This record gives sequence, C-alpha cells and structure tokens, in this order.
Amino acid sequence: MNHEAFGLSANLFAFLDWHGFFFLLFAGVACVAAVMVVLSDNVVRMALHLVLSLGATAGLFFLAGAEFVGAMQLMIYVGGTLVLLVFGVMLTAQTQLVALRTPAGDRVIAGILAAAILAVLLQAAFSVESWQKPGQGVAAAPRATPLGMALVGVRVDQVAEEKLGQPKNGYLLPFEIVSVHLLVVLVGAAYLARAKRRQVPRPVEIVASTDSLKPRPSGVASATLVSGGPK
Amino acid sequence: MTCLLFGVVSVSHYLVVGAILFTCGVICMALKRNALGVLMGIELVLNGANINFVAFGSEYLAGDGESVLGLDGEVMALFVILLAAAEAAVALAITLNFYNNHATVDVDRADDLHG
Amino acid sequence: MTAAQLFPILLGIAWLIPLASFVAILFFGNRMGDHGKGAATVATSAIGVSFFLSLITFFAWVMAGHEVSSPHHDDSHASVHRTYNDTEQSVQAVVFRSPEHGDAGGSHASGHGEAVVPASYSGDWYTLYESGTLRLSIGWYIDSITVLMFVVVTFIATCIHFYAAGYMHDELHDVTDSEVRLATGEPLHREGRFPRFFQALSLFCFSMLGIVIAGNLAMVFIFWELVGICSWFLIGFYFERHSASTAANKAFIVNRVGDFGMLIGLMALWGGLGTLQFGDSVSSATGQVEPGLFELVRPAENHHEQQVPDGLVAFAAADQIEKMVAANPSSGELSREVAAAVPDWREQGYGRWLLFVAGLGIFCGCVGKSAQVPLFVWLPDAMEGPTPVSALVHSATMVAAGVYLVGRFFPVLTPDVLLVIAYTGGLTLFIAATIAVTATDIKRVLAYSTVSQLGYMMLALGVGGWVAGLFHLITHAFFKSLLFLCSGSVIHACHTNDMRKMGGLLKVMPYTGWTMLIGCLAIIGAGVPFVLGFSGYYSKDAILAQALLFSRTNPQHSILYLAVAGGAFITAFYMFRLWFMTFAGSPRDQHVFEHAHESPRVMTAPLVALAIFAVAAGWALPGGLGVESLLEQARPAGTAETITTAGILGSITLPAEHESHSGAIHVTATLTAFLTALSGVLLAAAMYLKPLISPVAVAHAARPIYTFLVHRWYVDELYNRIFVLPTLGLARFVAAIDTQLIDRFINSLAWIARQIATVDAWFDRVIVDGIVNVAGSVTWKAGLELKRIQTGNLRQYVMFIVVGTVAIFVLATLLFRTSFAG
Amino acid sequence: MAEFLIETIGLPPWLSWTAIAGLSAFLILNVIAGGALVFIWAERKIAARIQDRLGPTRTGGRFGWLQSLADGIKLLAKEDLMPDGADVLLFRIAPYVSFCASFCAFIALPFAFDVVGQRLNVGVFFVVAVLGLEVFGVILAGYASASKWSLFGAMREAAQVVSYEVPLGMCVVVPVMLAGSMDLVTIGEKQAGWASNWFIFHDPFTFIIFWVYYTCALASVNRAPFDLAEAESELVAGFHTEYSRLRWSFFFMAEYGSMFLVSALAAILFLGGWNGPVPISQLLGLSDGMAVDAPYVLRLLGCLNLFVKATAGVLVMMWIRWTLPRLRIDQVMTTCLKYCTPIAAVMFAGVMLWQLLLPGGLVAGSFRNAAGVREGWLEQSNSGELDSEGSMSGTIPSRRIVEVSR
Repeated sequence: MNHEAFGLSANLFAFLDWHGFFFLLFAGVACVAAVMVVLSDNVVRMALHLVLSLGATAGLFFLAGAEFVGAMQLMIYVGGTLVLLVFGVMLTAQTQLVALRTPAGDRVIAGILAAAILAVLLQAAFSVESWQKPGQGVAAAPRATPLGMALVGVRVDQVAEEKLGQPKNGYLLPFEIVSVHLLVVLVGAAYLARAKRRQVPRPVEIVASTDSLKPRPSGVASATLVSGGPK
Repeated sequence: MTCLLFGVVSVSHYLVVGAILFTCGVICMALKRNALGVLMGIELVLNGANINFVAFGSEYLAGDGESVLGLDGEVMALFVILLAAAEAAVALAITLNFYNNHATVDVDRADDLHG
Repeated sequence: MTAAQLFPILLGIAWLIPLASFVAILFFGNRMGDHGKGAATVATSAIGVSFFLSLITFFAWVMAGHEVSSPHHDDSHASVHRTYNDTEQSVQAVVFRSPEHGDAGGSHASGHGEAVVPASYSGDWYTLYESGTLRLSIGWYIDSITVLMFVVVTFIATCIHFYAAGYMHDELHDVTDSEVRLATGEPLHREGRFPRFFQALSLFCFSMLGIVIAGNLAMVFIFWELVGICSWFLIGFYFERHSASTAANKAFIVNRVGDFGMLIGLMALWGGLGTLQFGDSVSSATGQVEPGLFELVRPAENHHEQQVPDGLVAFAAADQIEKMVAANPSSGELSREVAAAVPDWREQGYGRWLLFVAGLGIFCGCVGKSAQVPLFVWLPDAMEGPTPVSALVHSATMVAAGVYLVGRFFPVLTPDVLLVIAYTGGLTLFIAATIAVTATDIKRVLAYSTVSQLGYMMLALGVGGWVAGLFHLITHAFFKSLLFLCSGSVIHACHTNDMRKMGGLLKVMPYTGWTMLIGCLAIIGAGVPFVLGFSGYYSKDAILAQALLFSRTNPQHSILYLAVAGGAFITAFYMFRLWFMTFAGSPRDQHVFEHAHESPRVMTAPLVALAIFAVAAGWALPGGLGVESLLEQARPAGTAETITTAGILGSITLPAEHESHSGAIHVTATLTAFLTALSGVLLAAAMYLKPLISPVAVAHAARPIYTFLVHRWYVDELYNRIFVLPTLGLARFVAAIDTQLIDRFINSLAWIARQIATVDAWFDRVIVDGIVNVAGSVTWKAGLELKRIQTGNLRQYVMFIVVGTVAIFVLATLLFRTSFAG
Repeated sequence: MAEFLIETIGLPPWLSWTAIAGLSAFLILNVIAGGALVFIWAERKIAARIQDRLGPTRTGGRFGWLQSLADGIKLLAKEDLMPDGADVLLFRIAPYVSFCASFCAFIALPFAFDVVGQRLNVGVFFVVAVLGLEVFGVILAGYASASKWSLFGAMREAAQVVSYEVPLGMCVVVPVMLAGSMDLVTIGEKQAGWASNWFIFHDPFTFIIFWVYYTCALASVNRAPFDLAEAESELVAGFHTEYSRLRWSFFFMAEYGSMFLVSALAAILFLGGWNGPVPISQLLGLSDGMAVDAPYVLRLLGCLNLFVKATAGVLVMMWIRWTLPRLRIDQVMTTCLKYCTPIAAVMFAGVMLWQLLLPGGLVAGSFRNAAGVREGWLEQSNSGELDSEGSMSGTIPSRRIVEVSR
C-alpha cells in the first residue's frame, strides 16, 4: 500500500490502468462539476459543484505527483470556497430570494464565445508533439522539500546545473511579496467589510424587476432560505 | 485521447481538463448575475490555469524525460492559489459592500459608472 | 612639571578666561542680577583670575632664573642648559631657544658666548591649517616681555574693571542721554547697557592677551583685528551720539589703512619664507625643528647677525631662477644650484628690499594701531568712549600693542626700517605734544600726551633702545591709565570735560588730585637725579640716553635727540598745565565746583593701586629683579652689539644699548631730562598757578601758531581734503554712472522685454491656446461618442475580454503561422 | 504486503494492489465505525459517572456494552424523514460529504511505523486539510434542511471551524519544524526512544503548544465546550435537527471519527506516536532499531500504543464535555482570535529560537536516541528527497529504503 498502488508501475502488464482510471474519474468529476457550476442558478449548489470540481482538481494534482500543491488546493481553495459559500448563504438568505436569471441572448453569445475559446485552447493543447507523448511514468520525486527550499531561495533541484547560488533562481522574493500581499489583502478586506451603518435597502421590486420572479411556496420561514431548488 | 484506460496520461490530457475548466469559468463570469457566481467563475479560471501549470511542472507526465517547467510549475501554482485566496477575500469584501449599498448582489445593478 | 610646560598652560588659561566671561555675558548677561549687574562681577573676577595666574607665571619665571642676555656674564649658561634639557626630555612640541639649542638642532657651531639667545618658549596649541611648510597655528611665544605684559595688562585691566563697575553704574538703569536729541527735541531715553560694556571689555582683554602671547604673525594679525573691533565697540558705546559713532568708524577705518600695510608685510614674509612663526617650531608632520622668523633672519650660524633669509633672496631672485630653469630644466639639480647661488645673490642685495618692505609693512600696522603720524588722528576722537575704555584701551594696552609688536618683531627689522620708525616716532611725539599744549578738553590732553608718549617709545625702538622703548611702554601703561582714571573721576564729578570750567578741585577730591599729581610727576619723569625717581624717570632717561647715543654715533640724525628733549619739556608743560587748571587755583565755575564730589571707593581704590605702581614700576630691586633687567632677558639675539650697516637709507649705526649706560651719555641724558622737565613745570606754574604770564597774552602774541595748534595742525582738515572729499566725489561720479547709464540701459531692456512679452502673449492666447482647445474639444466629443460603449455591465466586459483574447489567438495563429502554445 | 501477494501467492499485480487498497479501506472503515460504537458507549458511561449515574447497565451484560449497537439497530429501524422544502440533493449527500471527509483523513494517518493507508510526504498537511472539509457537509446539511435551527448551527460551525483552522495550523507546524518533515511517519519516527524524545517534552514551548493544539482540535471537531453547532438549548439539535436514521448516524460516525483522528494526530505529533514511553523493543533487543524489518508484532505493538494514546485523548474530550459549560459564540471567537492564535504564534517563535539556541535539546544528544540507525536512513531518505534526480524519496516503499541504507 504505497504510491505505486496508483499505477506508477503502469509499464507492467495491466489491462486496467489505475492511473488512467483515476485520471478519468477526477477529470470527469472536475469537468462535470464545472459545467454544473455554470448551469445551476442556486448559489449554494454552485458552491457545492465548485468545491467538487476543485477537490477533483486536487486529486488530479496528486496524480500528477504534486502532492503539496494538491494539499494546498484542498486546504486553501476548498476552505476559501467554503467561506464563499457561507457568504453566499448569508447574503442571499437576507432578502426575499429571486433567482437572477440571465437573458437568453446572453446565454447564446456566451455559448458561442465559449465554443470559440475552447477551440482555441484545445488547438493550443494539441499543438505540441512532446505534450502528447505519454509520460514515462518515472516515480515523481516528492516535491515538498524542494518546494520549501525554493521558497526560501535555494533550488536544490538544480544542483546539477550549478544554479544553486544564483539568487534569481529561488523564489524568496516572490514568496515574501506574496506573504506581504496576503497580509495587506487581509487588512484591506477587513476594512472594506467592516460593519457600517446600513442605509435602508432599496425596495425589492427593483431587484425582482426581471421577469423571473418565481412563485414561492407560502411564506414558511424555511422557504426564504430555499433558493430555486428543484421542486 | 485514445484509450485512456490503457495508456498513460500525457500533458495534453491535463491541458484539456484545464481548458474545459477555464472555459466554464469564463462563461460563469459572463453569465452569472450573482456576484458570488462571478467570483466562482474567477476561481474556476484560476484553477484551470493551475492545472496547466502543474501539468507542465509534473515530471511524471513529462512526455520525454524531464518536465517543461520543472519545479517552477508547482511554485507558480502555489502562488496562483495564494493570490486566488487573496482575491477571494477582497472580492467578497467588495461584494459585501455592494450588498450593503444596493441590497442586492446582482452585478447588473452595479452600473452606476456607465457612460 | 617643567617651566616649558607650566608657562603655556598658565598663560593659556589666563588668556582664555576672559573669553569665557565674554561668552557667558554674551548669552546670559541680561540675566545676571537686575539689569545685568552681575556682569561686572563676572568680568572682573575673570580678569582677576587671569591676573593671579599671570602673577604666578611671573614669579615662576623669576624663580626659573633665566640669564640676562647681555654680553657680560656668560656664566649662567649651565642653568639655561639644564632648563633646556628639561624641556627636551619633557615636551617635544615646545622649543626652548638657547645657544645649546643650536647644537641640538645641529645647525651651528657652539661656543659663541657673546651672542646670547634670549630664553623663550614657543609651541602650538592648535594647528588651523598645514600643508608642506605653510602652517597656520594658534601657538605661544613666551619670553620675559610676554610675562611682563601679561602681568601689566591683566593688572591694569583688573583695576579698570573695578573702576568701571563704579563708573558705569548709570547704565544699570534706564539712561537719559542729554547729548542726543531726538527729532522731537527731547533727549534720548534708552535702557542701560551695563552687561554689554563688560562683555566688550572681556573680549578686549582676551584679544589683547592673545596679541601678547601670540606665537606667530598670523595669530597676531587675528587678535590685532579683534582688538580693533573691540575698540570699535567701546568707542561707539554711546552709539546714539553722532560724535561717538563717527569716532568709532574713524578709528576703525584709519586702522584699516595701517592693517593694509601690515597685510602686505605678512604676504611678503609668508611668500618668501613660508612661515610666520616667531620662534622655532617642531612640525607635527616631520619631527624635526623648523626655524622660525627670528632664526631665519638672524641665523645662529651667522652669530645672530641679521641677514636676508634665503627664502626671501630666492623669492626676490625669481628671474635668476627662471634663467637657471631655462639653462637646464632638471629639477633635482635646480634646488642644489639655487642653494649654492643664494649667498652671492644675497651679496648682490637680492631680497633686501623685500625684507625692508616686510618690516615697513608690519610697522604700518603698528602706526595705525598706536596712532603714529600720519595715522594718529583717530586716537583723540576715540576719547568719545567711556573713560575706563580710554584708560585701558586707548592709553595703556591696545595702543601699546603697536609698540609691543615692533619690539617683538625687532630682530626682523632692518636698520632702515628702524630709522623710519625713529623718525615717525620723533615726528609723532613732537606734533602730539604741541597739540596737547592748547587742548582744553582734559581727556584730549591726555590723549595727545598718549600719542606723544607712544612716539617716544617708537623713537626709542627706532634708535635701537629696545629695552628703553618697552620699559617706557610698561611704565607708561601704569601712569597713563592712572591719569586717565583720575580724569575720569574728575569728569564723573564735574560732568564736563572742559578744564576751563574746573579748578581748585583738590580740596573736594583729594584722592583723585594727589594720585593725579603722582601720575603727572611720573609722566614727566620726575625724580632726584641718580638717586631715586618715579617710574617715568627711569624709562624716559633710558630713551633720552639711547637717543643721545644714537645722535652721537650718527650725527646726521641728531635731530631725533632734539625732538626727544623738546618733547620732554612740552610734556612737562602741558601735563602740569592740566593739573594746575584742574586742581589748583580757585574754581572757575562755581556751579561745577559745588556739585563736584570725591568718587566712590570702588573708583578711588584703583587710583591708589595704580599710583603705587606709577611710582615704583621703574625701581630695580636688589638681585637684578626689576622690569629693566627682566626685559634684558628678552633682548633679541644679536641686538646687544653696535652694528653698522650701509642700508638703503645710507649708512646707519645702531649703538648697543648697554653703551648708553656709560657715564658720559647717562649723566648728560639724565640732566637734560631733569632740566627740561623742571623748566616745563616751572613754565606751567608761571602761567597757570601764579599768573605771572597770561596764557591769553601768549595766545595773542603767537596767534598764528596758536590757531594752528588749536586746529591740531589742520591734519583732520587735510585728510578731509585729500581723502574724504575725493572719495565722496568719486562715489557721486560712480553713482551718476549707475543711475544715468546702467539704470537707463536696464530699463530699456525691460521695455523691450515687455513688448516681446505682449507679442508672445498674443501668440499664446490665439495660437497655442487655440490648438490646445481644439484638441480638448475633439477629445471631449470623442469621449461623448465612446462612452456609449461603457455600459457598466460587468458581464459584458467579460465578454469583451474573451472576444479580445480569442481574436489575439486567432490573429497570432494566422499571421505568424504559429500558435501561442507552440 | 502487496509485494507479499505478488511474489508468494503470485496474484497479478493490479489485482493485488486492488486487494490491498480495498483491504486497507476496509480496515480504516472498521476503525471508524467500531470506534464510533465503542466511543458512544464510553461516552454514555463517562457522562453517567460524571453525573453520578450508572448509565447503560442492562444491554449485553452488566456494563451495557452492547448499548450503542442497539442504538444502531434502532437507528436503522427509524423512519427516514425529509422536511418539506428541503433541498433534496444537498440534504441527501451532506452526511456522506462529512463522513467522506473524516474517512479520507484517515488515509494518510499512520497507525504504526509504515502501517498507513497511503504514506504521503505531506501527510500532516493533507490530514488537516481534509479534516477541514468535514464542516462542508455540515453546512450543506444545515442549509439543505431548510430550517432556521439547522442554518444557524451550520453558520456557527462554519465560522468556528474556519477561524480555528488558523491556530490549529500554527500548532501543527511546530512538530513539522522539529522533525523537519511533513511526513507523519517521519515525525513519529523522530520521537522514537524514551519518552523524553516526545515532542511534547522537547521544550517548554512545545509543552504549552500541545494544549493549544488540543483546544483548537476540540473546537475544530466542535466538541464541547465548542459544540455550538448542536447547542440543544438554543438550536434544537443544530445542523442535524432534521436528520434521522442512517444519515444521522453517518454524522455521528463522522464526528467520532474526527475526534479519534485529531487525538491520533495529537498523539503522533506530540506524544511520540506509536513509540511507547520506554523503548521496550530495543531494550529486549527485539529490534536493533530496524523497525523496518522488525516483526509485525512490533508494528502491532505500535498500533496498540497509538490506539491507547488516541483513546486517552478522546476520553479526555468526553471528560471536558461533561465538565465544562458551553461557550457563547463570541466567547468562542475570542478564545480563537485573542488567545489561541497569539499564544500559538509566540510559542512557534519560541520553539524556533529554542531550536536555534540549543539544537541538541536541553540534554545534549538526548535527541540522538537508541533509534539512531533508523534515523540514519531517515536522514538518507530526506537527503534523497533533496537530491536532484529525485529517484529516491520518502514515499518509496520501506523495503527499498532499507536496501539503500545497507
């Protein structure tokens, strides 16, 4: 029970390749969830699908041997989206909730654009030979320590190329910048979101002015919380 | 894309997944009128980019021996994640402000600055 | 601690303490007591402490037992040698000059007993600037004159501080100066300036002591100017009075004239010799001893005979050196060749003029400072200052500084210069004395007597009476300050300077009267011939003797002796004229007489103290302990012998001073002095005590001479014509050029500029602004059109972005036939 | 073990890998479920004792040790309710999300040396991250069950867990720093030897920070006194008010599972993991420090150690629960932001300085314990992580590592 269980030794005879299987699984989950995010109107549903998609992506990272990034993805991204979710619920649960439907025209245009950009990206994805060659299946070296070293400015993975000493090799400066940036962002967010004297919200009619105000079940307390869930 | 079940995955596969996520994110941004939806779209986009980074950085997927980006790919992915978190925080704060002022999270209502 | 270490420290402290009190009073003066009463205490105690330290130094010097550098008795070399060794072991920076010093310096063959070097200590406290041989430093040159001058100056200054504390008490509260009328007609009413006075006084003491202790000419010059500025402050103390301010300016400007010459002398010396140090100094850069001015001019290997120093010779022979350079431009050779060639250049007389000019220049400074002809006009006006100032600054110390400098600089002065000095002194003493005869302002009389006494000193120095001149300087300092203080006390009592309003004051103010009598006796050199006398008796006799000797040795200059003798007579006359008019007889002005009163203790005590010294300063105590013998210790090397030189002004013989002690000369001189003085006194008595001869009648009889003297030889008017009026005319002319030509021209320029500006403004308004406005309006319209695109719809923007991205991709792929990813 | 299957029995590799994976999954599942049963029973008894009661006595003998089983059966028998207007999908999947989260966390949790579902070299990180996902299910449940109680409970829990992630992470970083690796196995091995090698005894700061960690863990699995999510006095039962039957039991299992998980994590990070206070094995000479080859007996012994420690932790949690009153939400936040976080930060700095100033620990060389040899290969594997080819690494099976080290 170790890494190879995920098929790092795929060159062995196997008619079922666990690695491929898990890749298909995660990739499928990620893509489907992403599509679902686009399709669903309910914020909480969207968040759920988003979390699924991100989690699956984390799985993909693990498959690709980037364990640290995967764990990071799980912790920060999923945590972050969790907060997103909470906010979504809190905000949308406040007012009488209306599904903000987008006009059909926008959907069409967006679909066309999506097709175009997807085409472009796919063309780019398949434009290089070496990218399509199947991986050699080398046991990926765990990257935690080299990552840590790189973040403090030493590239142990480049000892071979004697670039060890070169300062601009490491990531010390970007790391510091990012951390300061995070701090600033935290302060700024706290400042932006600080409790202000709420002026009376505008009447809801304007919000609901779009033709998509759904008839809601009789005003049960719970009903206020249920956005356009499938009924 | 042939017989994934029987072949080892290559970089391109990851790129495809990244592309799909990216596209979904873009559409999400373009379609959702809910500010939080837009945020989620952004997260998706960043995530798609991340997948590409990791794919290029992964040695395991490297078609011929060594990977394109090597360690840099993962480091960049890390930075992208961090910045995404930061962005989420600020964007949420902004959304909250917006909600405080307009009593809604409908981005179409945020056109006070239209020409 | 050896003497060599002790003296600089003691005197240095004594020198700096007045500075401290100056700074203290400058910053906290007004906070000392009410109206700064404490300032007097501070300043007085400061100068008192320096007096105390100077006394200690004095006794230390006497204990050190330096030998008298006169040709007879060479026995005390051993002691000198010992002292020298002490210094040698103790401090390197200090150079003690003595014959053996030559051996240590390895510069001359020892054993020249007859040319004895005076005991002197020189060294530097602080080096301002040093590069190569050029060196500016704050240093000391201490010999017996220095010590003596310290004692004298600090003592007199102390007395005068005490005196002034009483004299200036008006300044303690608000003053109503009746001599200044405001435009509205009522007298000026101002607040007192008590601290200011003592602040200036302290600064003056500091500067004066600085001159005395200075180790090099540059330092002398610095403090020279400092005393100048102090005297400016003090003369102009009542600067609201127009007379006072003009007098201050006059003193300062006239001194400028002299200092200009002094600067020339300094430049000549520095340019030629590269050093201004008096004594030898140890350079901090290279440990060896660098010769000072004295060593250079009177080198030891030359038996201290005066000669033109090599530097000056080379300096003067620049053209020769250029020839050499032209001959063979290899520098290494050059220096040696020059060194070789210097002696015969000296024979050819190169550099003699330079030395002459240098000495003359320095003397110019002295002329200005100690009020010699032709620059003596400022001193009488300087009496506008408060009387203590006149006593300290303008009789005892500052004006004596010129004489002191000549004495200090004596070794460098060539006989020619000395002759010039002698004649200047003679002229001065005669003119001043004659003017004093007719003056009626008590202080002016004293001022002119000061001038003439200074003339005496100068003359004495000029005829080679080095000791005589300085001796008279010291004694004169005592009795002249005494006289001034007395006059001050008189003025204090009568509130007027005019002797014609006084008379019979002896009864009301006995202290002042008797002490002033002592002063008068001292200044006329009264005494029982060959037995005992007032201080003036000794010094004046020495001068007379030296002058007599000089006129004997070179008869063509015998007029100098006549000047001296006549001066003695006139001095006696006008001094007793002053005393009789003031104290004797019956009061001429009852009103003044009734208000007259004896001055307070604080003023009379200094009078008594000074009177004692005025009597006894000249006495020689047993054991060679007297001013004269002390001065002998400082006699510059090589000036003790009779020297005959064929100078620029013809051949001159400087008689050795000790020869003037020889019987014949001495007796003659003493008797002459006695008789002249006696006759002067008798004449004065006849005219003013017992009206045998009526002064008015004399004035009538000799009206032209009388008016001539009353108008002070018309010197002021002369200067006014020669200098002032032309200067003003020139100024007017230049001003006219300025207003008529330059201003016109500039105005026309401005006018042209304005015309151009109008055109430019039109261009700016119409064309430039037009373009800008057009651009602005175009942008505005474009903005109006374009703003439609900005719908403010977020999702639309996203779509725009996507479209743009895709477009870029496609374009890149199509145009560059490559995909971004590839 | 997989090698064992392949080489001796000769199964095809894929099948053997699958089998092993399934086996480990099964084992972990049983650990959770069985643990839940035991813990529920234990909690009843402990609560009873603390409240001076007897607790369950009848069911299955006089200790009532079958009580929780009976409860399970009752749960299965109950009716499956779903509130009207609930978001059906979310309502359904919420419990599974929670359970999966706490189950996935077990994957990277070593029970003894190399007895681990999947040895990740970012093990600690993984565990903490996945543990954070558990609350996700809770929120979904709270939202989906369309009831104010549930929603409030969920919100509280979300806020609480998200904010307690911060000090928790800080505390976890300390052992990582001490061991120089995020691999749980490595961390555990570093503490081999006498009890003095346990990180909790490494220096005063670690001792303090252990308790901080314990508090934060308590909060992040929202046990009392931090159990506002199911504050029965205010919110009927918090987020699982509307739940019943098996879904509810999944929540329960998830909770107890994560309790056990954090306790086990505490044990591994601070309490020496599977190493007993006394290094019996090498005292007996059973192993010359080669836990790699040491007979499986030793590994079982290690598992026993870990279970004992973890169980002790869980029991303490129960003890606390029945002793301390519940905090208000603001007090919870205050505890986190004003106390735990600063203390954790300061202790972190303290440990860092300690490491700098006396690297050997107080008693020099006490860190170089009897398992020096084992540390030897740990060093090697770490350096292997460092070296540029990346051919060798901590995640390569222990067998290979041993070969390398010999």
